[in-house]
Amino acid sequence: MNWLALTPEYALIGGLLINIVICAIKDSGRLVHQAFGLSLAVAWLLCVFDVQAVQAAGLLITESMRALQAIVLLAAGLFWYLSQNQMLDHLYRPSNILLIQSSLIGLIMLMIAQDLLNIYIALELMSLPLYAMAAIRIWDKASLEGALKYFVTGAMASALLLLGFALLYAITGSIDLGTIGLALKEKAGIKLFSPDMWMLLGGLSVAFMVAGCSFKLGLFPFHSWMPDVYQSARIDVVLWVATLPKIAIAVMMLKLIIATSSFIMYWQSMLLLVGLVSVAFGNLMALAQNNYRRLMAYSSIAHMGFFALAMYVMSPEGMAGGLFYMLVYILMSFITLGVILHVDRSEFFEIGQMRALMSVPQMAVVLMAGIFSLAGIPPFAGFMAKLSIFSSLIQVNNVGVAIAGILLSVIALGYYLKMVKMMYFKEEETPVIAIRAGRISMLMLFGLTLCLLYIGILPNQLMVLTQAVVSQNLFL
Amino acid sequence: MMSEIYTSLAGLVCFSPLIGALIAGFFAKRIGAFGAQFMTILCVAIAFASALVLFNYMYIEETRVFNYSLYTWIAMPGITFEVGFWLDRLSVGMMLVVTAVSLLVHIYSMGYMKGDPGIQRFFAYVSFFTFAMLMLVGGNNLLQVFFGWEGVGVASYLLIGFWFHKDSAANGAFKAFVVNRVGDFGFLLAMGLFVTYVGSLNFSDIFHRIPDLAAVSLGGMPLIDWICMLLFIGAMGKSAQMPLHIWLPESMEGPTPISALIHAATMVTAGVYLLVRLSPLFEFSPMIRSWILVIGATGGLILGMIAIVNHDIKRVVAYSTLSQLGYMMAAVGASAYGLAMFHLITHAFFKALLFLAAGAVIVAAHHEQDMRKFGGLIHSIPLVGVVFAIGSMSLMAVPLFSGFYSKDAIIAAIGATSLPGAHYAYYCLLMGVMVTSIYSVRAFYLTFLGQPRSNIHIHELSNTIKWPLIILAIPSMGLGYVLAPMAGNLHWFGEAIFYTHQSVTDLAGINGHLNHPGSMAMDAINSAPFILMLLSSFATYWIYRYSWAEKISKIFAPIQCLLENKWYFDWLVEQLLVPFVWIFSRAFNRVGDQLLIDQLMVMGPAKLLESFSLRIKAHISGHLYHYAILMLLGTAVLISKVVMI
Amino acid sequence: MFEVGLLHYMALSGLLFVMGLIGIVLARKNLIALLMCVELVLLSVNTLFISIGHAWGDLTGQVMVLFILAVAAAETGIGLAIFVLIYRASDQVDLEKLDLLKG
Amino acid sequence: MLSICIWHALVGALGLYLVPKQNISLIRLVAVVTALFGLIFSIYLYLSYDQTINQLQFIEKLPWIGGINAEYFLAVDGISVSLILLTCLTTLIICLMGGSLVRQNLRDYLAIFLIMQSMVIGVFCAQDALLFFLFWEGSLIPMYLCIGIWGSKNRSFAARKFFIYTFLGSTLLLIAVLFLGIKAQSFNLANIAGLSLDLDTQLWLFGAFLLAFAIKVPMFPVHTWLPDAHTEAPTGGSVLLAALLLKVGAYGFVRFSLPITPDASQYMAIPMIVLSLIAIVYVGFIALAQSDMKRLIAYSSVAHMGFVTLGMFGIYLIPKELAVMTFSGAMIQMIAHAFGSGAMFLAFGMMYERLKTRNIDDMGGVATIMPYLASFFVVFSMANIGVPGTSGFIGELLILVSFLKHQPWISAIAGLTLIISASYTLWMVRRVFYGPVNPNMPLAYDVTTHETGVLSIFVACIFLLGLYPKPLGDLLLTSSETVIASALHSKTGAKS
Repeated sequence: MNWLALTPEYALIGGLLINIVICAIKDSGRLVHQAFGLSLAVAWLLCVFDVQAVQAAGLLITESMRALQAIVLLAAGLFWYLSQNQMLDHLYRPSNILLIQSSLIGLIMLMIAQDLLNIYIALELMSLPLYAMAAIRIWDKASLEGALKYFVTGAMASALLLLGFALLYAITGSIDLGTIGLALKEKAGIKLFSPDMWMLLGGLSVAFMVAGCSFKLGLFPFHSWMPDVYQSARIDVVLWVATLPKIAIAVMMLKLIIATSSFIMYWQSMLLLVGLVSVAFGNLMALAQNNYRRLMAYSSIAHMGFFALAMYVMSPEGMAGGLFYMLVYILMSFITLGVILHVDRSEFFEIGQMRALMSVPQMAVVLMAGIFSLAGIPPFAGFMAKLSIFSSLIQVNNVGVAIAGILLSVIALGYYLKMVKMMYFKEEETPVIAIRAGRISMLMLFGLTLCLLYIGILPNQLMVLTQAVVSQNLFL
Repeated sequence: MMSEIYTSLAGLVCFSPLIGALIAGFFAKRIGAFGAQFMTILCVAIAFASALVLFNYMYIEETRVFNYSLYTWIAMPGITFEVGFWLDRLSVGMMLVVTAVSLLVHIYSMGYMKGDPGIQRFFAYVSFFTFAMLMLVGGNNLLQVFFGWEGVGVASYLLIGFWFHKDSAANGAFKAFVVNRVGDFGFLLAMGLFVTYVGSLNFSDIFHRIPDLAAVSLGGMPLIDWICMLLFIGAMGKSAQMPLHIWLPESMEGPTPISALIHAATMVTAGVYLLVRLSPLFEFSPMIRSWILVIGATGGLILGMIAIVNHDIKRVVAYSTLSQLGYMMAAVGASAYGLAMFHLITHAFFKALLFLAAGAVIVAAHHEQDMRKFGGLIHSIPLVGVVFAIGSMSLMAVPLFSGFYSKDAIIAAIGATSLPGAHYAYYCLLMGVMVTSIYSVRAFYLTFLGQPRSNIHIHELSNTIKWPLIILAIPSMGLGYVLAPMAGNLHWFGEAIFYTHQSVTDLAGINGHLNHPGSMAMDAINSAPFILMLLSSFATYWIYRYSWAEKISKIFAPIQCLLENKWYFDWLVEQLLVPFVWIFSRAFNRVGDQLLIDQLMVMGPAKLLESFSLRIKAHISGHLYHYAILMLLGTAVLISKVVMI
Repeated sequence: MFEVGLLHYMALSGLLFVMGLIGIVLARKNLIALLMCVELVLLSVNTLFISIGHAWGDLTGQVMVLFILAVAAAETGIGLAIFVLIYRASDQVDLEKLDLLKG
Repeated sequence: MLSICIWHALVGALGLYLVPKQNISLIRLVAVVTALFGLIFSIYLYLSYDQTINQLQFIEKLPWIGGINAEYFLAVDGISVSLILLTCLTTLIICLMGGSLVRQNLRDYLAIFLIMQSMVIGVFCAQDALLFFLFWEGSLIPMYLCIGIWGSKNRSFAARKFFIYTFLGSTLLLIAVLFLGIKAQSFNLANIAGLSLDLDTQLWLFGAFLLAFAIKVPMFPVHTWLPDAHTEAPTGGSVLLAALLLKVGAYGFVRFSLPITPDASQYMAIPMIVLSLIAIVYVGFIALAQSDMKRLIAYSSVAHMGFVTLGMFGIYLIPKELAVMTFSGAMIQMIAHAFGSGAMFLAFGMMYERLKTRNIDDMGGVATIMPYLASFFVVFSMANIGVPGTSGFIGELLILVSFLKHQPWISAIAGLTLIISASYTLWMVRRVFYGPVNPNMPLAYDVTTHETGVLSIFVACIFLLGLYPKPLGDLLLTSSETVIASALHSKTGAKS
């Protein structure tokens, strides 16, 4: 096994270790922060330049996956800069940065993990620090309650996922996704069980895996934790939970679906159900919200419902469309939540008070672009994301689902336009809310909007990348 | 060589008033009131002169039609719409009449409108009207006639509503335009039939294709009847025939020169001119022609009677116009097109004279129009009295006056035709003669004779008002005598007017009469219309001389109230039609648009969704174990999916 | 003689799993019980892995169990930390009271 | 060539943002210069467009989205050239007028109109279905912001209703476009039109197109957004809405419904004609009952657009030759309606800026206070009524006249518009302009020379088109013939 292929991971782990030592000796947040930034930069460089394809020891590293990881690390760097005044706040000990670092490592590992054990370990390494991060504001009852809910439901979900893995291991006899795929094709595990028992266990494992994954994405039956955590946790933790873990979960789901592609009818029926119900539930519930962060949680439920519909298509183009959708969604939530990063006491930021954002006109324009993109209006990337999903849905000539999906997304317009109305059209007194907008972070958000417009008009390169990721993963 | 002269002359006739209108309209500030008046009168004078030159070309040498198309308006596959001239004796005659009357009205209104702030605007509108009328008369296809038709409607809308600060003027203008549009609706459908069946709107193509138009039938009725009916509806709108006449009395709100020019001489006769111009068509649909005859005749009688009880001098003259138009339409119905044109021309002059005289009376009495306040004005404005008398006598068809030749010829022609309804029409028109003389003598007596009923200080009239009266008085007296022989011979208009064999035989007798007008006047003594006219005029003179009017009106009280309400036509529109439309539109707006579509279909779902989501939100309790239960239920559903497949 | 086969073990671990989940749902009053039930759920998966590993006769099952135990320990650590913070912040552990975030 | 036509306005809009905010005159100058450049360029486009050949000209094709092989494919035919000319002219007029009617953040106001111009021209040039959709939806946001930010009292309700209404329509359009693009393996409109579809798919596709374009036209049952959008929009916004956005909907029918689903359009021709007739007569009655002047003008533009749809779907009921006449009549009506009601909204805007009220009962005798504005208004209402010699007449004549032989009932009912439109327009003119001066009206000065200049552009267009429509007729002729040929060519082999 060529251990040198894992250099980006070593850089991140090295960074973590150095930070642990700094925390132990000097306990200065700024130094930890800079070390974290440095390790990020090194990892990003390694990801981009020093790429060696490896398929061994439960790992599968391909160029396209490294490119995807490069994008994730770029996003982490953006997060690193945007949330610095939260992380370096004197209320919290510098060690909270370690939690973010470890979660990042788990995330990167999850994207290249190729066997059930690695997937489970990386998943838990990604999630456990987040349970702790959610509870970092120890004086705020609501934040603790949110963290508790996140923890308990998270534990249940990972147990369900684990049960799925166990049953998968039961019917195939191996935990490496490649061999699982082959074993399922030749039905190797028949000798242990009778054929229909074998099929039942397979179905059960798919059911449990869908349950586990849809918890992490926040799809309908398993979404309950999201609104509470979005509302109560520290704003940069919310930004982290809402963006990067989702791309890792998407890659994981991709691998699981490809591995267990002989149970395709189970995956499709479940994903369709969960997807459509989430879109409907997310959009419907968001109509009634007036807390900004809670509304963003429900809108992300709706968007993840769309991602589930994309995964339902099961064809390489469909899954690439799903991945593209996820990347665009992450870009959009970076904008919508990144803007709120600068509003202090944002737990209580109501839709009615959005007029206050007008005090910084650029921020209002950026947020409006993000909202229109979430709604799926053409010049922005949101439209291209929806387009890729609907075109893949129609390719498998499933026009009914496409029509249902797009009509449900019209409901979303209700609350998106309410937000733009509150910002731009209301004339009454503007509530005074302190907004600490750094010049460079405003520039970064502006860069994100331009990137949103660029993808909205010329989405070709990103689509090619996602197609490469899916095709290189099709090792079967 | 001749065609260049014709085109340039026709161009001059038609387009110089337009140039005058544009200059008076757009450069009003710079050239001032006098400049505007001068320019417009100069242009109309040029138009009149060139019409005169064209007239003598046409009448002396030419009998051929000169059809020249100026430019193609729009080209479609299979049909091209053009704008062009169609000069023959009929159109040049009309051009001459229009330009003559318009010139006189221009000069007259210099005096009449003196001191009015919007005088440039007035002159611009009048010359625009003249341009539109000349386009209508000179057009070589129905599209250009329609262009002139609507242009004239717009001009009358602007001019009736000239003193727009007056509510009555604004309502009158609106009513006139909408009623005209009802007529134009019919005209447009007729044009549609021509385009689809004949494939072109040019008169030359239409007249060639008449035989196969007669052959085709559409929905039971022969096509030619449909076309003639629709054209007649158009003519009814414009020439104020029976049901669509309600707008003419209100159009008296406009300044008097306008009533003279538009609502007596030119615009209202456009309908008659159209039917005469399309005489080859009407000759082949006797059924429609009998309808025209009946409607014209009833109009002639009934509308005339209203004038008997009316007190406003201008409205009396307006109702007399309505009844004379009925005569012209009846003549057209009896396919005596030449006589209709003859009456149209003579009527243009003596009716313009009557209006201008009435205008002079109104100016003299400081814009007072109610005849009950006049009386004995013959002493203060003798010239106007004499001129008014000439006009009335010509109107009443006193022999040797111009009205006599044209009106009695029409009555005789109608007596001679064999169309169904001809007898009814003949008797109506005879009664009409009686009614005409009653209201003319009444109007003359009330205004000029008898004791002055109120102490109006008579205002001295300027010569720009006096001279047009005198100039107009001459043709009112002499024109009939001069033109009678020409109107007599059927082929005098060349092939502009077409007579079937049947109508030629009917009309032969009357034309014989007209050829020597002198003897016609002599032996008119023992003709019925003359006797009726004499009797009724003396009777009215005696009634008003010994002021029995009140007693008589009490005897005929029901007829009096019937006439006062103008045969309930206005009542029919005001109380029935307008409220009905109002209820309809309010219902559509309230129920149809706002309630049904807007609230129910559009806002309904939005409100439903919002209330539904609020109800669900209340159910989310936030307890951890409820979340756990939800997750378990979700997993159970997923497992059931596995078991079922 | 009655032979205890793989299916019996799978049934046992399934039963344990379901009992754990029901425990989480029913733990209205006491948070500690909640944490114990989470632990129970993870352990039931361990038994499943062991029995399957034995059935297939290879060690991957047991390797998985080792890692699961380690992760379960970490999880309980975080769970207890959150529990202690809640107790310190609102000095009661009644789940019914913990419903600040709703709607 | 066409790309310059589309993107010059966007560049102008961005250029606006380089100008400092306070310098009002420079902002107006930049906007007017951009719009002028656009107009000159479109005139050059018109002159170099060859009217004899009937294929697409000035073709530009670049790869755009590889996955579903959508291309950046621009091309133009007679109908699009005429509409591009119209767009550039209207935007120039709006930019000229923009300055005086809006007080706060004028720069964004003018930038929005330039962006709208590029989107609308994009719609008229796009020959790729997806690119068409991108431009079609792109014009949604600027209009929404324009109504929402600069509108009058309950502008947010009207803006939101406008947005959701049009967006709902375009969702099904997106599905239909994707379905066709994937089925034909390319989004090129010519390939899509070449697809042979059976009647049922054609019917549901037609349904999807119908929903999207009917909302935008607007046709009868889905027109309730227009009066609200118009009453709340600022002057420039409602001129643009009336002059351009309604044409985008009708243009959609020409590019999508007729060539791609000919059998379904034929099947649905009668219901569509009945809907347009309802729009003409029923909406006419509603206009009569309005007390808000701007709402009345909005309803009148719904009635006039009813003629466009009548002309477009009439081609199935009459022989070929008359069909070309109806169709080009509909196209001319589209352009003439832009002049008529666009001008009326502009004149109303000027009046609203002085009298600050829309309610007809608060107004009366305005002609005595503002004679010049009153005379302009009378000219525009004559154009709206369709008096011969003005632009409004040509379209109505060509459409009304061609049904008489085969479907006389259509012309009879549609002909009623002569009476109805005359009555509600002139009844409004009578109540507002004529009659004694209404005492509680504020003292107002008449139209300034700048405003008269702008209004007289409209007057010139109205009379130029009204007296000599031949150039426009020839421009539209060949492309109308091609559209009709593709519309009448049945795809399912059934007797067309």
